[in-house]
Amino acid sequence: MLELRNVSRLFGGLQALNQVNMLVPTGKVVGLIGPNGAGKTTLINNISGLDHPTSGEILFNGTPIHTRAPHHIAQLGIARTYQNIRLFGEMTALENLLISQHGRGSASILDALVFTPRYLREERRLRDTASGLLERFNLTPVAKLRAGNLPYGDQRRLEMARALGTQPKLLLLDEPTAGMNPVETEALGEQILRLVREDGLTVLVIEHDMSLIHQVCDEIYVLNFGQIIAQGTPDEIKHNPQVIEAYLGQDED
Amino acid sequence: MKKLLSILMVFALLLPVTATFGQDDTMEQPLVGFWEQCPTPENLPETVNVGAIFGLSEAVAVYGTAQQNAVQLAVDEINASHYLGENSALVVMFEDSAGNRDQAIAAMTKLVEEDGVVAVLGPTLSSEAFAADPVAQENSTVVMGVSNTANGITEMGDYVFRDSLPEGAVIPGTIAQAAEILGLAKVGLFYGNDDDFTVSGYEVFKAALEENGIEILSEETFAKGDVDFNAQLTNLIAAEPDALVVSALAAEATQIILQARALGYEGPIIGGNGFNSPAVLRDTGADSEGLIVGGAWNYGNPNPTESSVQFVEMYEAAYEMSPDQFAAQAYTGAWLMATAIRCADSTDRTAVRDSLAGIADFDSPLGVFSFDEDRNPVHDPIAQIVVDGKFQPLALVMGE
Amino acid sequence: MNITQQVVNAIWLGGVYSLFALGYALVFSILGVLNLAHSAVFMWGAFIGLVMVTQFSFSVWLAIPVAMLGAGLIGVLLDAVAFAPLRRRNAPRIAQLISSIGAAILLVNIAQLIFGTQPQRFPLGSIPTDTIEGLPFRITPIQIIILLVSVALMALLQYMVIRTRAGQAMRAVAFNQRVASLLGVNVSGIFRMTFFLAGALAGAAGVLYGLAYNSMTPFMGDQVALKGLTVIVLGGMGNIQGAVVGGFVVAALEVFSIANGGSNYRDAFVFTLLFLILLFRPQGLVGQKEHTRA
Amino acid sequence: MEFLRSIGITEIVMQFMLINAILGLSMYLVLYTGMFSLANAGFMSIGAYTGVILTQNFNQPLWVGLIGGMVVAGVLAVPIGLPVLRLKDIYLAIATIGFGEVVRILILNFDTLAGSITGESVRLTRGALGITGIPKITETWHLLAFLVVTGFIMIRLHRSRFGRAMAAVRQDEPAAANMGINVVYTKNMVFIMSAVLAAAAGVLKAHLTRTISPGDYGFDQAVSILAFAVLGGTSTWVGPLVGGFVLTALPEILRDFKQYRGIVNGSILLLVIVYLPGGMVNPAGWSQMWARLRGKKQGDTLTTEVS
Amino acid sequence: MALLEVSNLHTSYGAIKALRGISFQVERGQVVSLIGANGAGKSTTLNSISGLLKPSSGKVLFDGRDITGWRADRVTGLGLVQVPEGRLVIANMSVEENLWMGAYPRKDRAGIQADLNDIFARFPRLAERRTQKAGSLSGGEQQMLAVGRALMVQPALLMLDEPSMGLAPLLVNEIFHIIAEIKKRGIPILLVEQNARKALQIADYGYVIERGTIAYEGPAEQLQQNPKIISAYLG
Repeated sequence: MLELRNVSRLFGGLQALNQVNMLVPTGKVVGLIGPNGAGKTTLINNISGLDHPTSGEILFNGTPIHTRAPHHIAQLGIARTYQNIRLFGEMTALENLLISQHGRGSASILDALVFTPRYLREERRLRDTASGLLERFNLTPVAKLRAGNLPYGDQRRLEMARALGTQPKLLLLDEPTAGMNPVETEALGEQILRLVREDGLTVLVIEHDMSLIHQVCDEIYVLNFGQIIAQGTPDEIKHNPQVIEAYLGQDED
Repeated sequence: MKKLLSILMVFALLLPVTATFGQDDTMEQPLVGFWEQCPTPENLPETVNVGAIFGLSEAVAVYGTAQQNAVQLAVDEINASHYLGENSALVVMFEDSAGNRDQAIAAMTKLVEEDGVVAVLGPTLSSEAFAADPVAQENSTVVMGVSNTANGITEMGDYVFRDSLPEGAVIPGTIAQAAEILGLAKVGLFYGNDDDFTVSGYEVFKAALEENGIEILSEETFAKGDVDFNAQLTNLIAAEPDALVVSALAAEATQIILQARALGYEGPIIGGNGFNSPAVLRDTGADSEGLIVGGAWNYGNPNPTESSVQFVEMYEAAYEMSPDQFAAQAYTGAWLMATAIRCADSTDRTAVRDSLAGIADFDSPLGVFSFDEDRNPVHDPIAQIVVDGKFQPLALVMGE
Repeated sequence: MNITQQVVNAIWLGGVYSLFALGYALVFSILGVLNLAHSAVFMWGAFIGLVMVTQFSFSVWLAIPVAMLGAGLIGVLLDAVAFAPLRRRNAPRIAQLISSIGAAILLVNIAQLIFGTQPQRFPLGSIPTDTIEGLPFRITPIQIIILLVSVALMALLQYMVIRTRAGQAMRAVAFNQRVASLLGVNVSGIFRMTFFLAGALAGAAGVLYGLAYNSMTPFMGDQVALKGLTVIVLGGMGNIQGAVVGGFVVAALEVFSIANGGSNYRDAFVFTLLFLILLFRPQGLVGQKEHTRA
Repeated sequence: MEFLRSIGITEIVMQFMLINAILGLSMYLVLYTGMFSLANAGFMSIGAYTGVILTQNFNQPLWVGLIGGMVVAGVLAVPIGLPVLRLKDIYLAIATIGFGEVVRILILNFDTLAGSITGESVRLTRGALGITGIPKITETWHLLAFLVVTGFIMIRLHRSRFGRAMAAVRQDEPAAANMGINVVYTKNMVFIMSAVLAAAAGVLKAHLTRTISPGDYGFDQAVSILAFAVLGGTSTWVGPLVGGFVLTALPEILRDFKQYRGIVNGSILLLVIVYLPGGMVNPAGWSQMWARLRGKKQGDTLTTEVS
Repeated sequence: MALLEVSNLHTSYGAIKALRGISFQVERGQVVSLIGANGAGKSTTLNSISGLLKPSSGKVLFDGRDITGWRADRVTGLGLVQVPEGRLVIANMSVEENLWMGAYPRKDRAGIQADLNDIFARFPRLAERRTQKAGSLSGGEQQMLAVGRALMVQPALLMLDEPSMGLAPLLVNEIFHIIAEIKKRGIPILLVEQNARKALQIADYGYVIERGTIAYEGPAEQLQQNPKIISAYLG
């Protein structure tokens, strides 16, 4: 579904990404791990269009997207979450979900001005989808609350719901378990697996929490200093000496 | 103690007022006014309200406060001498326009439509007049500009007057005289290009220079509020002009003179109304030597009229500073207005208009004053040159 | 003579702009806010200096430090009234910008009430004004003094910020207020100090400016306010050396656009440059682009 | 009505209030989308000059001038907005101040510039002298109608997909982009709408004050427009409306204070910004201030930001 | 008398009550861990002690002195030093300048120089990079620098806020080594950690915060055995 070919990104003299090749097959969960500053978030930014590669290609279902604007990429079906939650904090949970469907609407300002049937139909549809998402993520009771005031757990779930609101085919998760305890982490893992099974999504996840990685990933890429240093199944990676040295360390527990 | 102090303060403030009252009976008849031409009015109400719109705050207040001072001076004099009759007093309602067009319109509307004034003096700036005067015209109320010099002011209607000579009435004479005495052949022209006053001055200068066959070597511009003119002056001076011709307001004029001299320029500098301020002469000191000024009135005029001398004395006594042209025109404006009301013996706006339009040969600090048929002022402008730190009539120097 | 003189004109005008912009840049570098009341403090500095000379018969050289002190205190007051309450509330930077405009209106109007609107001047003879003889160009002593003072103040400020303990604390505060306070820095104190320094710099600039052009009104700050903005953008917002460089660049641009017959478009050139710098080199002329790794 | 007149709010003042409310709304649009643009005064001048040239030099009726001014400003907003709106925060503010100054200087020199290009003497903007003798054809009902329509558009905007996108762009641009919102389009569209609104106010006002000159649209005007919006409050579109009303009426109501007017004006600006976060139309702000005035300590004042 | 004694602390953000009566203490020479879910109030507790936040009620006693509501810089001046979450070294200062900045409350130049050398000896990676800008360091090095900077104050009590947050597993281990070493030197530590397992391994005593109050407390070994804590936090 997603393919990176020799993707490099230079910031001034800094090689943030160096000839990265990667394949995310449809219906799979791919993990991306690596030390801080290895370039993981840069990679996600490049895929989602917030940043563009200096060289190389990114293909989504065969279409090159590495020069596309982020909204375009979102409309093609790539959604993401962020390392630090980035909800629209001044809006309600419901409004956040309405916005997420922006790319799925087509009514113009003029439609809204004169209440065309198209506008009315579309608004109804967006609201229905939003309430469905609220329901699904147990957020219905907080639908009318400001997203910024929600408890941390609700914010995390809302962010995930918002990403799904764009009706993506590929979901990019950037450290989704940050700030979660092991119990919450496991629940999240199950949710991810459900998304893949039930909604047919493909997932690329950045994570430090190895338990989640083991729980959900079919395949793992390890990034260090902007380069892929290893690739394989969770078990292969766990025992890869290079990965242990650069990232995992000796397990002391 | 505090109480005592405040009582003393009040007393001190009242002193000048009571002093004027005390002199009431013995007060000499002012030199200005149609004492003979028109009889003492009998039909005027106790208070005759006249409005005045001046810029009393923001940067324009430099002119506006001088105008307010001068008008107040005239009003005190008019009332003390019972110019409008034993039982009638002239009351001027001052409004601040802050140099802002919207506020000038609002003030004019308030005065004319709400307060029902007989007539209005002002507003200070021509740009305000273009916006506010039509309000007076629509209400058939006299408005008299006392500092509007732009073209087309009185074309706004038959109720619009002014007693301020437009640049077109001052500058050509100055240039012609200067050209003759100094034998000007080529000059540098310098003006502020973002202000209507300085731009209209520039246009008149340019026309006058062409009329007299004087070559303009180079033109430079500055912006309102500039303080550094070295770069432009360096350019102008480098062309070696016979004279620098400058259209600027007083603040910039001072700097231009000082900086031109500091750059080594020793030739004459010719300016319009903007240079015509006691502050310019005072602040430039010896550097003002050779400054040629055309204006409607000048503090340093060596041959002033009697009423002008008296006006200067009174103004200096009251405000501890010397009046400038704006003050003289405002003072004259107040007297003209009072005279129109006296001669009409009515507060009817149209009667006042007709009476004002008929004023001719009025002896004022500005000289012998009349209105032409377009309600513009007619009196002799002055063209002077600074010699030995003093203004001398340009014509006199020419005679030598 | 012409070109040399224009170069001298540009250097001199650059000195004036730099001197004004120093305090502007200082506040921006530490607080990240634009203090649009800086020009009002500058004006107050000039008037304090004037009052010292005319009312208390101080010599000009004594009046300058007094004006710096006075303007510095006004700066501190400004912080307390217009900035500190907003900082405490974490208000957006726009709010602080607007409150600084409000403070500027207030300061100018109070000055109007006290000093009137007539231009005021230092008594003749306060400073030597005769041009210096024997040079291939014209320059007056006060022009040289302003140049020297602005360069000296810049050097002093730069030394202070880089080398001294207080300067380090200022930089720490500029980076992150929370971290600085955890390091033992009295953040509010640093803010007050910054405003004091910026005010004092504005005060010095005000008096010297007043001496140079010898015409002071409550509105004297208006003209330099927008120019000062251009200067600090060119220098890279909040870059102290940049402010000085920017001052000279703006002055050079002005002078040479005039020298080449473009006095009508002088300001258009300046603001177009401002535009281009913002679009293509937002870090300013001397600044270096900082890269943050993801 | 009588009462309003007695405190100095005459019809002309009310007309200014309506115009400034429109200007406040034009500022509101950009602020609501998170753009700190001070270009409105510049667009106001572009609108005013275009409109007046159409009505005066080409004898067109007011509505043609109005639409002409709006169209020209809207079209010019595109090449300005595209590069400039990449800037944020104070940088955008400064760039747009620069834009305003450049517009002012170009209008100032328009005639000489056009003259030197065409080789004929051009007298269109008349430089610093400004255009005078513009017929006063703007009526109160024009302004009221315009404001009602604008208000309706504001309400509908907030209920539309585009209005939600505006809010999203303000709060988090990258996140909005990742939601499929075309950030560049949204920002530029709003910038154009804001320019069009400012231009309309410019045309309407020019036909009320009878005279315009480049100096009317400088930095001071830009700051005033900003003040209308911020003082009124930008949490709803009603705020800038009220801000425009109050700030216009205030100097007239305060006429009797004479030379203290400036001080009162400055103080009010300062007090509202400092003590009424969110502006005058913001109930939460008032209740907070009320609580503080009653001396109820909330006990949770934060020394620094909470991130 | 305990070194740090917090009693019945309440703190709110506007209408949201973040702390609802937190009480705990840190004895001299002890490492105490505060664990809990995100949003439970761990960081708020630290910030309320260090002065970044003002508690609405309750008391903080440090070394017997009431420091409730003190400004952060004065608290630091007492030697109660917090290393904030997210490391936050001063990016545009060099490593050495950052360390000097750490010694800001101190006036003894010689002593500072000696401690600086000591830090460089202990963290050779920092010594290698002493003139580099702190912003160019890797995440782990930045955390090292943040801790080193705090040590420059000669802290009487070190408060670490989520030192392992967002770090790769390898670095998490390294950071805990450093904490262990500081503990060995006898500097008391109040540790707020997401990684409950490691936090309790290193601690003498532990507290569990849930929704702004202390839900459990006890010696670290005991907590590690508590089935409820195991199921909720240790997984």
